[in-house]
Amino acid sequence: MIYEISQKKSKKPARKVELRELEEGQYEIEIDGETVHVDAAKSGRTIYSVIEGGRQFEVSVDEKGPRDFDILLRGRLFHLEAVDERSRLLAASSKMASSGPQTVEAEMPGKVMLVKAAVGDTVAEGQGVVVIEAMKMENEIESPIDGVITELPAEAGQTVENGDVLFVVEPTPDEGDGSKR
Amino acid sequence: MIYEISQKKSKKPARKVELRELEEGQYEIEIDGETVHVDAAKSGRTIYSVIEGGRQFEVSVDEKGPRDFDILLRGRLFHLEAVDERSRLLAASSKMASSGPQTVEAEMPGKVMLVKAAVGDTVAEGQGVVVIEAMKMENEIESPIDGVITELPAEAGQTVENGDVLFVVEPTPDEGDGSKR
Amino acid sequence: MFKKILIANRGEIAVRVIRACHEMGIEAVAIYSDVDREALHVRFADEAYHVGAPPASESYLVAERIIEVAKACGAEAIHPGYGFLSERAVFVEACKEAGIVFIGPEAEVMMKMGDKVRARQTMQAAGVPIVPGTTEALTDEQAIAFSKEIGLPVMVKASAGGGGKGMRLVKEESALQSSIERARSEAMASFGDDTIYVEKFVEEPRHIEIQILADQHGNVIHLAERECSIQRRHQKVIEEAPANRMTPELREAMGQAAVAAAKAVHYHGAGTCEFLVDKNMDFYFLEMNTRVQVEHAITEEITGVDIVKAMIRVAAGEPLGIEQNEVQISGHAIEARIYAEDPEKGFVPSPGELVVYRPPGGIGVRVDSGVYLGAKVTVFYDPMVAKLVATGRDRPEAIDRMRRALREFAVKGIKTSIPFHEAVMKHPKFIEGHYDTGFIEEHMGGAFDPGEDEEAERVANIMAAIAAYRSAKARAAGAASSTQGGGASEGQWRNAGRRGQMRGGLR
Amino acid sequence: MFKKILIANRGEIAVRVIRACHEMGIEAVAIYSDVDREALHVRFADEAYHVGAPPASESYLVAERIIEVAKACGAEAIHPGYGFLSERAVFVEACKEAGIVFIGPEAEVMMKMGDKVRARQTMQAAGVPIVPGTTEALTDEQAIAFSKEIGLPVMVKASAGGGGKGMRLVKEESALQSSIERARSEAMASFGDDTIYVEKFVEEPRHIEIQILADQHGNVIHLAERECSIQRRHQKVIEEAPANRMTPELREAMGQAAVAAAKAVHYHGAGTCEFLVDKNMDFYFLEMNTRVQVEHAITEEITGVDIVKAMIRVAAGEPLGIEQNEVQISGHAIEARIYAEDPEKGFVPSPGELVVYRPPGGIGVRVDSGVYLGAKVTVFYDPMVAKLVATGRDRPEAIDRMRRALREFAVKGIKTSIPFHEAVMKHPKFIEGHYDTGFIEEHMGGAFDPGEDEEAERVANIMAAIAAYRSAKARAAGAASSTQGGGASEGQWRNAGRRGQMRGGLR
Repeated sequence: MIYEISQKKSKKPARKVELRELEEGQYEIEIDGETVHVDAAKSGRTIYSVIEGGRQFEVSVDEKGPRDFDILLRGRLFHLEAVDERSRLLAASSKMASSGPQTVEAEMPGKVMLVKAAVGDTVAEGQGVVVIEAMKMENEIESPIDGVITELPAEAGQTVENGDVLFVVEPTPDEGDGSKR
Repeated sequence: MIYEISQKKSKKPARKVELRELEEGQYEIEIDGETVHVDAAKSGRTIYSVIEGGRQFEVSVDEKGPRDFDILLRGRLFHLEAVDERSRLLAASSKMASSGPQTVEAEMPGKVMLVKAAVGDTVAEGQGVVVIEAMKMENEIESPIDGVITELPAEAGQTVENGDVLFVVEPTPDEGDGSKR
Repeated sequence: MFKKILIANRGEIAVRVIRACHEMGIEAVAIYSDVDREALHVRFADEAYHVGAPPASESYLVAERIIEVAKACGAEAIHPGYGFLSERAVFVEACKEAGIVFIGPEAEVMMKMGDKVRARQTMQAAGVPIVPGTTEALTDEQAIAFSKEIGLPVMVKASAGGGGKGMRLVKEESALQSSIERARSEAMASFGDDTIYVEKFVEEPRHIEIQILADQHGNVIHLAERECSIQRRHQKVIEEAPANRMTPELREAMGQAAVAAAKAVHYHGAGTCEFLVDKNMDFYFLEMNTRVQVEHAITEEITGVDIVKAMIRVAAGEPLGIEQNEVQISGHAIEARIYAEDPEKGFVPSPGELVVYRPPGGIGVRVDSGVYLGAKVTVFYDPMVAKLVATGRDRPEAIDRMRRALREFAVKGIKTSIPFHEAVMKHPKFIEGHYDTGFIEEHMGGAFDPGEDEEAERVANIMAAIAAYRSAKARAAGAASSTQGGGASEGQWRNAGRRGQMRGGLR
Repeated sequence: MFKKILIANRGEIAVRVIRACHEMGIEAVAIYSDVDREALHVRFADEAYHVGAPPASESYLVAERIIEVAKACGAEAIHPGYGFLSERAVFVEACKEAGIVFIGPEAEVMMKMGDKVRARQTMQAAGVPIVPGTTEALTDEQAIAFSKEIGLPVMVKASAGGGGKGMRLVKEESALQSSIERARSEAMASFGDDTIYVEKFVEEPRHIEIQILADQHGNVIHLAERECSIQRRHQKVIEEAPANRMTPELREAMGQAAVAAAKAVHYHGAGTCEFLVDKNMDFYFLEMNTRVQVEHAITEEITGVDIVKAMIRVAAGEPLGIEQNEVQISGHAIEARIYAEDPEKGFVPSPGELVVYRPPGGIGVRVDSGVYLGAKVTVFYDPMVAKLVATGRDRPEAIDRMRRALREFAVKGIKTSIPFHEAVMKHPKFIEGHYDTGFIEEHMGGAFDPGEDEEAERVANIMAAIAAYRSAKARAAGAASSTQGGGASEGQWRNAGRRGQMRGGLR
């Protein structure tokens, strides 16, 4: 899993962190072109004890949202956003298509966990329509535009392959007046 | 709810404690012929703060079993057994009948939560057969003897009245050899 | 000696007084508002009584109810702590009428010292130096004229003020009128009294105060000084004892002035004379606090005298039992007030539940706190979570120890000022020991920047990835178990319940 | 000064050394076994390395691996704490060969003082009084003959012994042979050496020890004494400083003896000379511990000297920097060792997870501990959970404070010796300060009885009813939600999973 980590209110460039879980709490991490082993232990009502290359850090992690984290160590608080690359690509592709009926496809193999709308439903841009699980991660696939669902072949429990159509959404008729919600 | 509290490894007589919950954590207690209000607060990973008649105590309660409690306060550890009167009566009545097929009846109105055996099953003395909920309390009704279930009119979800038959158990044929497990 | 004392307070100071009571074999009675039922001061008490709703005005400030509780439970005395009713002469009177000992000075003495203008007059009469300025209430015109007479800069102050409220530094003549107006309106809003006076502004001012103890038999001693110059918006943040650049001669002179002040008003109990010390080491009386101070602990650390126990003893009529020449100073102590506040956002309060609370321990570390793991910090009261006191053989060791203790202090669930204190303990100007009340403004910025730390940043980045991964995995596991668990309709229902969590899962 | 130190230990003493390192700006390297990954000493360290399986013989005692870690991470010195490798001369040699500083005395000195027989000879030669007895290894016959010569009662002791192992009090001639045999076999099992010697048994013996500090430049000072007479099975349980009934003359004499002993062997580092003091206040050298003691904290409290930091400084070759006449004693300190053990069951260890852990705080209270809420106490290591130290202006205040602190100390998940300590602090003989090493056996029984408390008993009875009610209600609520939640089959499946909980619901 590759994450792009950016620091809020900072001009620093985003940093790429590649993560592979070896076992519970043990990770192989690639950062700044280096591959390191990270042992992140946490039990009960405590904060993380992180050991990396022998260095030990006590780290407090506060989840502010599914990808927003406040991380405190050594008296420094970092407001970080962690976006996984897959999500970023998906988001980018859904942004690209911007007029006419939008067909949303699966970007990688996975399983449909949940279908949150039905054909004929009006949906808003950014509203979740289908939830797909891939690589142990749950991703909510959102409508790229305000509109009405016209096709919805995805079914809960179904396995999807790369490129399978998840749903199609037609722009709302009144979109021309420029006053979206 | 009336409890009889006895102190293990002590010759002191059991003490009767009558309890009525007023609201979460607030109780009206009758003990030693006196009625008092008890405020037993507990949140998170803490121990109880108990206020009774203005007196405040920090009390650690360890549940060793559904009616066995180790209670520590002011440097004194009490090993207490709390038996609710209803259970005591039920236990006594099931003990009284001691030979031949045993009919087990509901001792008070309640609802059958769970049936844990079926007709034809071999059960041991003390094995739970039916679970009944009455007065917010769950009571497991056990077989009074080693034997085989011959009747089992109780059904999950069913409401029972005082005296309704829950199940009948027939003694195991070889009980005559006196070598009960 | 008393058998039972009611503590008319909450938080760390209530806990502090309960500790003193228990060490003396006295039963401690706590009072609590609705939100404090499970507070530490209740948990530590022998008796605890509910006194009202969360706002202090409906609980901890309701004098009649508190006195009623004290009478009903048979408490012979009331310790007011600091804040709340501790400096309200009417409460002292009410206690007296109810036949309950107020642990502090007489109402009359409190009134004399509580009003800043009267206190200055009293002190001047006792020969204690005061900052050049008026000692009487002034009209706007008088205040402006007097300011011009003694020369700017001046401080415009509210007579009834305290805690920085109703106080204005005026550097230019053009700002005089508006500053006076604002000081008056603040004072009216906060204290219901818009009387003001004007003082010469002291340059490179340091806030140094003398702790005194007095019994009812005329014995008065002082326990040396504390330096409280690290202030933010006129609120003390870090204190130390002894003061920097203190000489035995100056300590002797200031101590004698404080003792004289206390004797002048026949004071008994614990009290503090606050002074300004200027760049020439000249000192001026500011005001007297007729109660235990937040920062009393650092004096206890360097003198070995338990100030709260002494307060109780003298209130019971016992003699002090300690002479001035028995007061020995050894070592150096620093206190850091740990607030539930967000140093990044201009120190706004940060209430919440303490999901992690691991105070530091070991050699030379004392923590006075009213919280514990699982406790909730509410918006109703002072946001101070803990007083962290580090004591060493000398000042450098005390600083090293404070730095170590701050590092150990783990809190999660609320934001705290711990990172701010860490930054102060590393600041060259603080380490040097040469600072004045302008320290925070000059050196720590409005907010503050703890500086770069490449290694910490790298680990934070790694942890962000791990946290995001774990979070997504936990959500996936939750979803997996729900689709496994039951039929479609139930799955739907459950997922609906979890929707909040998933929101924004992928945009 | 060193930049990085490895601590070859775990638990509270590892935390203690890390604190000293951090206060000195030195990076601390922790080592840990499988079960200690989340231990406090790891959490506080700058670096941490895994060294093996839970049994100490496979981790904390594997000298080669630990030295390897130290070399690999660039640690310049190793602090051994107490126990484990702290008194193993071979480890000291191995450190030297690896070019790493061992924080403690030379291997040669350790061997000389570590062997009790050699230590006694050395001390005798230096003019330090020793208990009448042999100073050489004895055969059974020699031991019996000598015992008859000096007269019973005698102590039969293992030369390599420590911690009460391989030690026997013999009061009658008939028991001599069997006691010698048992002492030998215990010594062989524990230390791999069955050498024994015999000593006169001292009447009303008190265990008083002198703390010394020595640098590599020939400076040796002592930090006065500690009394460690409260022992259970020859293990110290409560210590205090200064000792009861101590006179300045006796302190001077014992201190000089300890300093002479250290000088005789060119000792450097921290060390402790243990003495027996009899009813006539005559003292006899027992043994020297060539490491930091568990109870060093009480000496730090009354002298203000940080012993662990001093150890590090002198190991780095720095001079002590403190003269004998600068050592001032002020106040009184008591240490209670809080063990994870069940006082009701003859003090058997009580491992488990700390589901509640709220150590006491405030004035005069110091807690040195290696645990935190959520930490697990395992069966692999010493069951000491925390050292609780209370310091007061005088002994009565220290006792009052200890009593108060014990009351505040909340632990749940394991049984602890806290109630035992509370009983000792209330015992008239302890309060009087007139006791000897027989105190626990004579006054506290094998187990102990905290005495009746009607009010506590009443509340316990009420709480038992409330707990039973809440427990049954929680089970009922669980059952209700499951029947509501899904179909019959799922309900069945879920209930099966909860069966363990319900077992015995009604018999």
